[in-house]
Amino acid sequence: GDSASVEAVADGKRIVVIPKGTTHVFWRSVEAGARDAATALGLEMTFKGPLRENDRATQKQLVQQFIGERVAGIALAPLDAKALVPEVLQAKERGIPVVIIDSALDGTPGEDFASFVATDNEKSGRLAGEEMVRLLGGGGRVVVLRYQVGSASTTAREEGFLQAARAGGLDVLVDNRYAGATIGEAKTAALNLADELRRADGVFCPCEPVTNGMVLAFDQLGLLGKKQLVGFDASPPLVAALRDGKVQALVVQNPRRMGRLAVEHLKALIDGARVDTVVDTGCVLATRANMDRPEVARLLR
Amino acid sequence: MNLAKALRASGPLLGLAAVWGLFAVLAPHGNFTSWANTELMLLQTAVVGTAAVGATWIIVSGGIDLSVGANIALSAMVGALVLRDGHGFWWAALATVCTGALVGWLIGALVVGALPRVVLTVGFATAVVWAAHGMGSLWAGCFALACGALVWRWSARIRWSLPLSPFIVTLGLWGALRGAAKGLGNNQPIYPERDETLLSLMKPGGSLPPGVWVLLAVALVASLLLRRSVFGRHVTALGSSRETARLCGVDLQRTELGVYVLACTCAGIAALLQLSYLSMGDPTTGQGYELKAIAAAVIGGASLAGGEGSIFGAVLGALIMTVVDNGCTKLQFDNWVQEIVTGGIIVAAVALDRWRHSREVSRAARRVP
Amino acid sequence: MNLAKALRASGPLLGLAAVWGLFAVLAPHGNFTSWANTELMLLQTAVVGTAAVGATWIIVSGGIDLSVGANIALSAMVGALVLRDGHGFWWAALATVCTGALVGWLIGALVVGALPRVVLTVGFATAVVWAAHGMGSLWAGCFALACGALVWRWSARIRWSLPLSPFIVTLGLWGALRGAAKGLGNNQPIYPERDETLLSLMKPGGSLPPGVWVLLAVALVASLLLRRSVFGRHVTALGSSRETARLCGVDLQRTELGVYVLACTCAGIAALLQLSYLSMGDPTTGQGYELKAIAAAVIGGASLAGGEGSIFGAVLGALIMTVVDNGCTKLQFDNWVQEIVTGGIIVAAVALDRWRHSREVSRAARRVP
Amino acid sequence: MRDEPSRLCVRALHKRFGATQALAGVDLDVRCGEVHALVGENGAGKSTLLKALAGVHQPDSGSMELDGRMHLPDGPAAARAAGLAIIHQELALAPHLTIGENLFLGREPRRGPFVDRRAQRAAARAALAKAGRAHLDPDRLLRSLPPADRQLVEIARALAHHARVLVLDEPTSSLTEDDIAPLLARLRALARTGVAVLYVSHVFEELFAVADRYTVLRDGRTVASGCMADIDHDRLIAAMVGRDLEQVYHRSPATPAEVVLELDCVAGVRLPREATLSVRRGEIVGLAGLVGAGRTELLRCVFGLDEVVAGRLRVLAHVGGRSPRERWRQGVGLLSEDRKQEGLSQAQSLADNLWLPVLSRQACRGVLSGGALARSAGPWLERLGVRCRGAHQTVAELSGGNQQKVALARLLAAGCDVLLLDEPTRGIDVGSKAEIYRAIDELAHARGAAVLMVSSYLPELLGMCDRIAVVAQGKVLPARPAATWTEHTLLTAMATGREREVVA
Ligand SMILES: Nc1ncnc2c1ncn2[C@@H]1O[C@H](COP(=O)(O)OP(=O)(O)OP(=O)(O)O)[C@@H](O)[C@H]1O
Ligand SMILES: Nc1ncnc2c1ncn2[C@@H]1O[C@H](COP(=O)(O)OP(=O)(O)OP(=O)(O)O)[C@@H](O)[C@H]1O
Ligand SMILES: [Mg+2]
Ligand SMILES: [Mg+2]
Repeated sequence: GDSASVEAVADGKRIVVIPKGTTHVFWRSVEAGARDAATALGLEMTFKGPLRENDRATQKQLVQQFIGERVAGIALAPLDAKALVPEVLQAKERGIPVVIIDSALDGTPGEDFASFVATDNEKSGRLAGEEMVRLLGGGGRVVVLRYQVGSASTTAREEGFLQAARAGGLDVLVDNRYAGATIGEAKTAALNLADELRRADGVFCPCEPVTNGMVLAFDQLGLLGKKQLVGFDASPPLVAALRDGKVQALVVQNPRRMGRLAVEHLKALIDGARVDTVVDTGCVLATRANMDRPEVARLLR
Repeated sequence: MNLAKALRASGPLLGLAAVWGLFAVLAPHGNFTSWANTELMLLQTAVVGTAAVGATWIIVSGGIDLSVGANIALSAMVGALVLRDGHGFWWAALATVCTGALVGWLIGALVVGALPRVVLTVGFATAVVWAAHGMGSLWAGCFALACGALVWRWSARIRWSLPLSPFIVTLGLWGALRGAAKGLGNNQPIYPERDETLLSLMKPGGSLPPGVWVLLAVALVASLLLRRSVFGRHVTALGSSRETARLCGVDLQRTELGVYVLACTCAGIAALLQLSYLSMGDPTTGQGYELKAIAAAVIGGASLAGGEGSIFGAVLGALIMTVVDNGCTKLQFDNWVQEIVTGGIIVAAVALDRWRHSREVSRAARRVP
Repeated sequence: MNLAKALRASGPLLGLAAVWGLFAVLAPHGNFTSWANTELMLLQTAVVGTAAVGATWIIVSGGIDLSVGANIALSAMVGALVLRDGHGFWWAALATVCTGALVGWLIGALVVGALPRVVLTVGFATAVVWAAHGMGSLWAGCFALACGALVWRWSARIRWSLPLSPFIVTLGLWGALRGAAKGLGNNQPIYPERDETLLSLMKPGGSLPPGVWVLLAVALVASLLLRRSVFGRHVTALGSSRETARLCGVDLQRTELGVYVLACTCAGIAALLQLSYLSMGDPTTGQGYELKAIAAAVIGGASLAGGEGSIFGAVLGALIMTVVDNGCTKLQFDNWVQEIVTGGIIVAAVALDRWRHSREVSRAARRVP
Repeated sequence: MRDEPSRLCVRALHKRFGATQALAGVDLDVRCGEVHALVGENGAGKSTLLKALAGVHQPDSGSMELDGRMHLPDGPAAARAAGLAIIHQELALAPHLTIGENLFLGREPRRGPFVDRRAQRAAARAALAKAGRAHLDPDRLLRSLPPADRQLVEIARALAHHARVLVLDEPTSSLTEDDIAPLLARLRALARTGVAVLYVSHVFEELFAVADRYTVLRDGRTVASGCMADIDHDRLIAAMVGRDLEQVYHRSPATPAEVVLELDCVAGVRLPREATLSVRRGEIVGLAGLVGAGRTELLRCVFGLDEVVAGRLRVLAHVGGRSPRERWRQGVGLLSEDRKQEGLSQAQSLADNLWLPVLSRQACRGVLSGGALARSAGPWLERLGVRCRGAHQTVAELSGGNQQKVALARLLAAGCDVLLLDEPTRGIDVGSKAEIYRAIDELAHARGAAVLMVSSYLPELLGMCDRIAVVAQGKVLPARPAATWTEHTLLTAMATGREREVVA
């Protein structure tokens, strides 16, 4: 209620978590982790992303507004490495601790902002690439269906994958197509690549909607299980697909941990303690073989 | 006379042939012309094509609908919800199409000026859904629908009317319906159980997928209604000159409401196809479909001033855009090149049509002594 | 008479007061009413507000521009490119605004029917850029501009004209310009060096940020021009009755071309503000701004039928939308609730305006004996 | 006749629109200082000729000379620069601009890039005064004006031009006597200063009052020209129509039956204020009144287009206010005075327009066919002599008078029992008028329809109606048999709004 929020502000207990968007499963898990931690630590948490996915301008507006409201701390998944720098510096000036999550921001963690809690995207891309090399036995043709123009984290994954794939001797058939923001667009983009997909031996998708769209397209083209498909992130249909052998591997991040750590860091910073400046929340390669192991199964839920 | 008419109707067909021929020549090795690829393109046209049929009706009536993308997302979410709750394909299909039609009623009622009645009805129905949502989404929805209908009937005595421009109404709903779609799924897609009937709608197979037949059937019925029924002629008159239609005893309110319900029923059917295409309800789907549907209608010969438009032209217009997307991929153009080419082709298609139109008129002039 | 006029102009102001008051009451503790927050809201209105000024001109002339979002993205990318190449703020600002104006010329030329000349000119200029891009982007651009201008002049003898509807032209450019923006940055944002002048434009500080002053200045000049200049009156006549304007000897082509150039210059200025706001060129920015700008103009009292519109009304309309966004965040609404509320408020604001209008008319009618 | 030099000289002008040959060899001489009447049937090509002069249309062949120099304007601006001012048949005004701005659109007094508003306002006042509307505020928005004032604004625009040639295409079609007489005087005065005036009208009284010479067009050709003094009414008509016209007004004996339209103290939102009137089957009742008296509003109230706020209204057996839709079903039809906006759907075909009110009757098991609609529309168009290529032609391509006939044909085709006619012969030529009068007469007196007819042309009312009622300031005075009225008593009643003085 209202009076509670006043007190929270007065006590320096209100923190905000600003994701890149709100409609992907990934951010849902970040929110869940953050909320658990906030409840445990007695903080009041607001979770608010830009209205339109991938809109730098509205994300900046949000950050500015929360700085204006003098919240006690901000956890931010920046849509852009540079665009949000001024806001983060402004928060620092006002004495509001900022924890950057998920994607990098220009500047030095520990100096320009308090800490950086994220998956190492390039590394996770390489992980996927190495798995693909393994699946294809060191030779073959692959297709990369990119996510969206200008999205830094997925670009890093795509580059990581390409590096590892080329190093492993794979042929890259297509790497200049972008899927678009939604599953529907991804499916259509994938279907338009039908011939390339048929010629390819393996396919990489850098995030959940693309992977989901690719599974749907494979289903339609009758390619499910015939090609090696390495995707990213977990959602119920993808986990089912992994179990059925329709997807060979999923690189799964640890969004709950990311959210939890972000909030714990903020609490520590509000209390004046010190925190690790860079934390890799890690990622795991989930396959049919290991998906029931508790440490993997936890991430797939 | 009939030859001239046929020629005029064939405008978009010529455009399609031109674009298709171009890509067939440029991409000879990408089996662009294969049956499998053709089938794929038809399949990918089904959703936007069906929406474009509705858009054409609205444009002929002199209106516009900017909310069709959001409407598709919302209707598909409702269908996915009903499916997830285990009511089976037919209930889900009904719910999807009905949601589309309901949105049409909402737009139409706001456009004709029944704002107070709409606020009452929607407010009441929302409250009922809220109170009754323990019954399960389908039954709560049906119950709310019944109660809403009662309130709507009862409130007919409220005579205060405030007509709004459809551009504004649907611009508002463009955001609001998408918000509702996101809220319905709690910001997440809804993943129903796998349903074979649903999936088979949009699955390419031996012959044409059922989704394409649905598109053709919708287009045929809509076209017949528009040209041959009294309602259709009234809609054309409305778009051609509102004042004249009123003087001639066309019931403007009922006709306009009818147009939006009918057109948004098409959007509901498109939503069903989209649900089948994605096999899930995605609240972010269909962004930009509103402009695609309008572009298809206009490429097909509709005039945004109202009174003019061809249903099959609109379907061909939608197909042209699919062909461009597909062909650009076959040619391995970069995405940005594809966007430029698509934009150029929209302008070129319309320019071609206008040019043919003007030529035809001057030729007709020369033919007569 | 003047009182009635003032009342009519104050419509959007009343709407703004209503929305602002609502949030001030609902969110008493979120320092919604503080000066810092007000400044923030003004700042966040600057981009869309400036674009809405241009949109109002176009709507008054009876046209529409669906490409303003893409135009902002493209112009900001050009500015970022020039800045990155080290030409400093002023060249970058000039390049940004000029790109906007050039897009306006493109739209206007296509609308008035100079398609063949446009194809020639743009084709030639593109070829020049291609050949000369070793000179560095700025000089290559200037060179291409000069060559393009020559071709345009020279091709004036091509009399073949094919007018197109602005809806279609800008729908095509909606995709094409965004594609160009993406291509310009090779699918990535352009990050120029940090430039203090640029950043200071949109930095909240002691008094109002310069960006807000820019908006006010643009609005003032545009409003004066629209109401008081011969050109502005011709634009209104064009939107009010095209046939009349033609019969009275208004040069339709020049006026229409002028409107689009002028309005898109506003879009160019908006792009400069957006460039300053983001401190980089983002090819995906500005999505949906076209509809926001139109909504702002309509909330501000413009009629999409043409002939009517208020520049300051449009700015207030843009401000209303910012206030809603800001207030919803203060109230900790979910995104989806915010989308529904925003949509509802667009409809409500226009409904309020129409209602006030109709009341005023009927009051005036009663006054006459 | 004075032998003034020829100012405007047209030779063998041809113009074709699609399949229609609108002008097929027009010759015309207009001298300095004369008022020249241009007459012809509907669709004879008068407006087209004027539009060619004004640079709106480019002629296909032939020559035009102005003061001995080639006159080939490539647009309206060029024609105006050459010293030609025109008033178009369909008004050309911008509703969102003020009166002053409309008057000077395209040639505003400037101060740099800005409009010199003070100068414009002053000039506008002067121009309005010339047209007899000195009391209109130049800053008023044009859309708030009633049709008559709009037409006068258009006239004022032409008068303010200081043109060498002034061209008027049916300038008086929405004006009443009060405004017409001063206008004609003004035209005579202008001519005396050396301006050449070309005047198009279907009202012969005006032509004989104002014109020096005439030219007759038939089927796009000049068929006669000469001095007005050398010709009379009947010979002019004969030249126009190509045959003799025995009688303009038809009036068979009336046998009024039961009352089918009854108004009892009906009031609308603004006008009428108090309307009591009854119309019987088999009679024609006329409504006379000044512009703005509320005749149009009265008909609109009856038809359900405007709201009735007080009083009782009975049509046939139906009581109370109803919608246009129900009125058509009850067998009531309205002909609007504003055919461009409201009367006809310009972009649709003649058949579509004709059948719109009764479409469902044309449907065969709910299915309509375009061909059948056009076929069944043919006879109705023929009956009123509409000059067109066929029922599939779009309305916008027809001449003004022929459009009016289509609107009338609609009422006949719908088989209405009660006809509400608002200025039924506006813009219709003399020959066609006779046919229309005969059609109305037959409908009322032979087939037993009730006709309520509004007209600003008093001879028409006196010639056609069985009874006439005067509307003044929203009130309807009791209707009296037409034979008891004269033009003079009607005018007095219209102006004073009192009946007693008329009787006295
Ligand atoms: N834009 C057009 N397109 C096609 N036909 C046209 C056009 N304008 C005029 N016409 C045709 O040209 C002929 C002459 O028309 P015009 O308007 O000059 O007649 P008019 O003498 O002015 O008749 P009225 O007395 O009814 O005004 C008519 O048959 C008309 O149908
Ligand atoms: N002073 C006014 N302000 C606004 N609208 C007006 C005014 N006077 C008339 N009108 C509108 O103009 C239209 C026609 O007006 P007009 O003066 O011709 O009325 P009328 O007397 O009914 O017609 P008629 O010319 O047949 O007598 C009507 O719709 C009326 O509402
Ligand atoms: Mg005429
Ligand atoms: Mg009248």
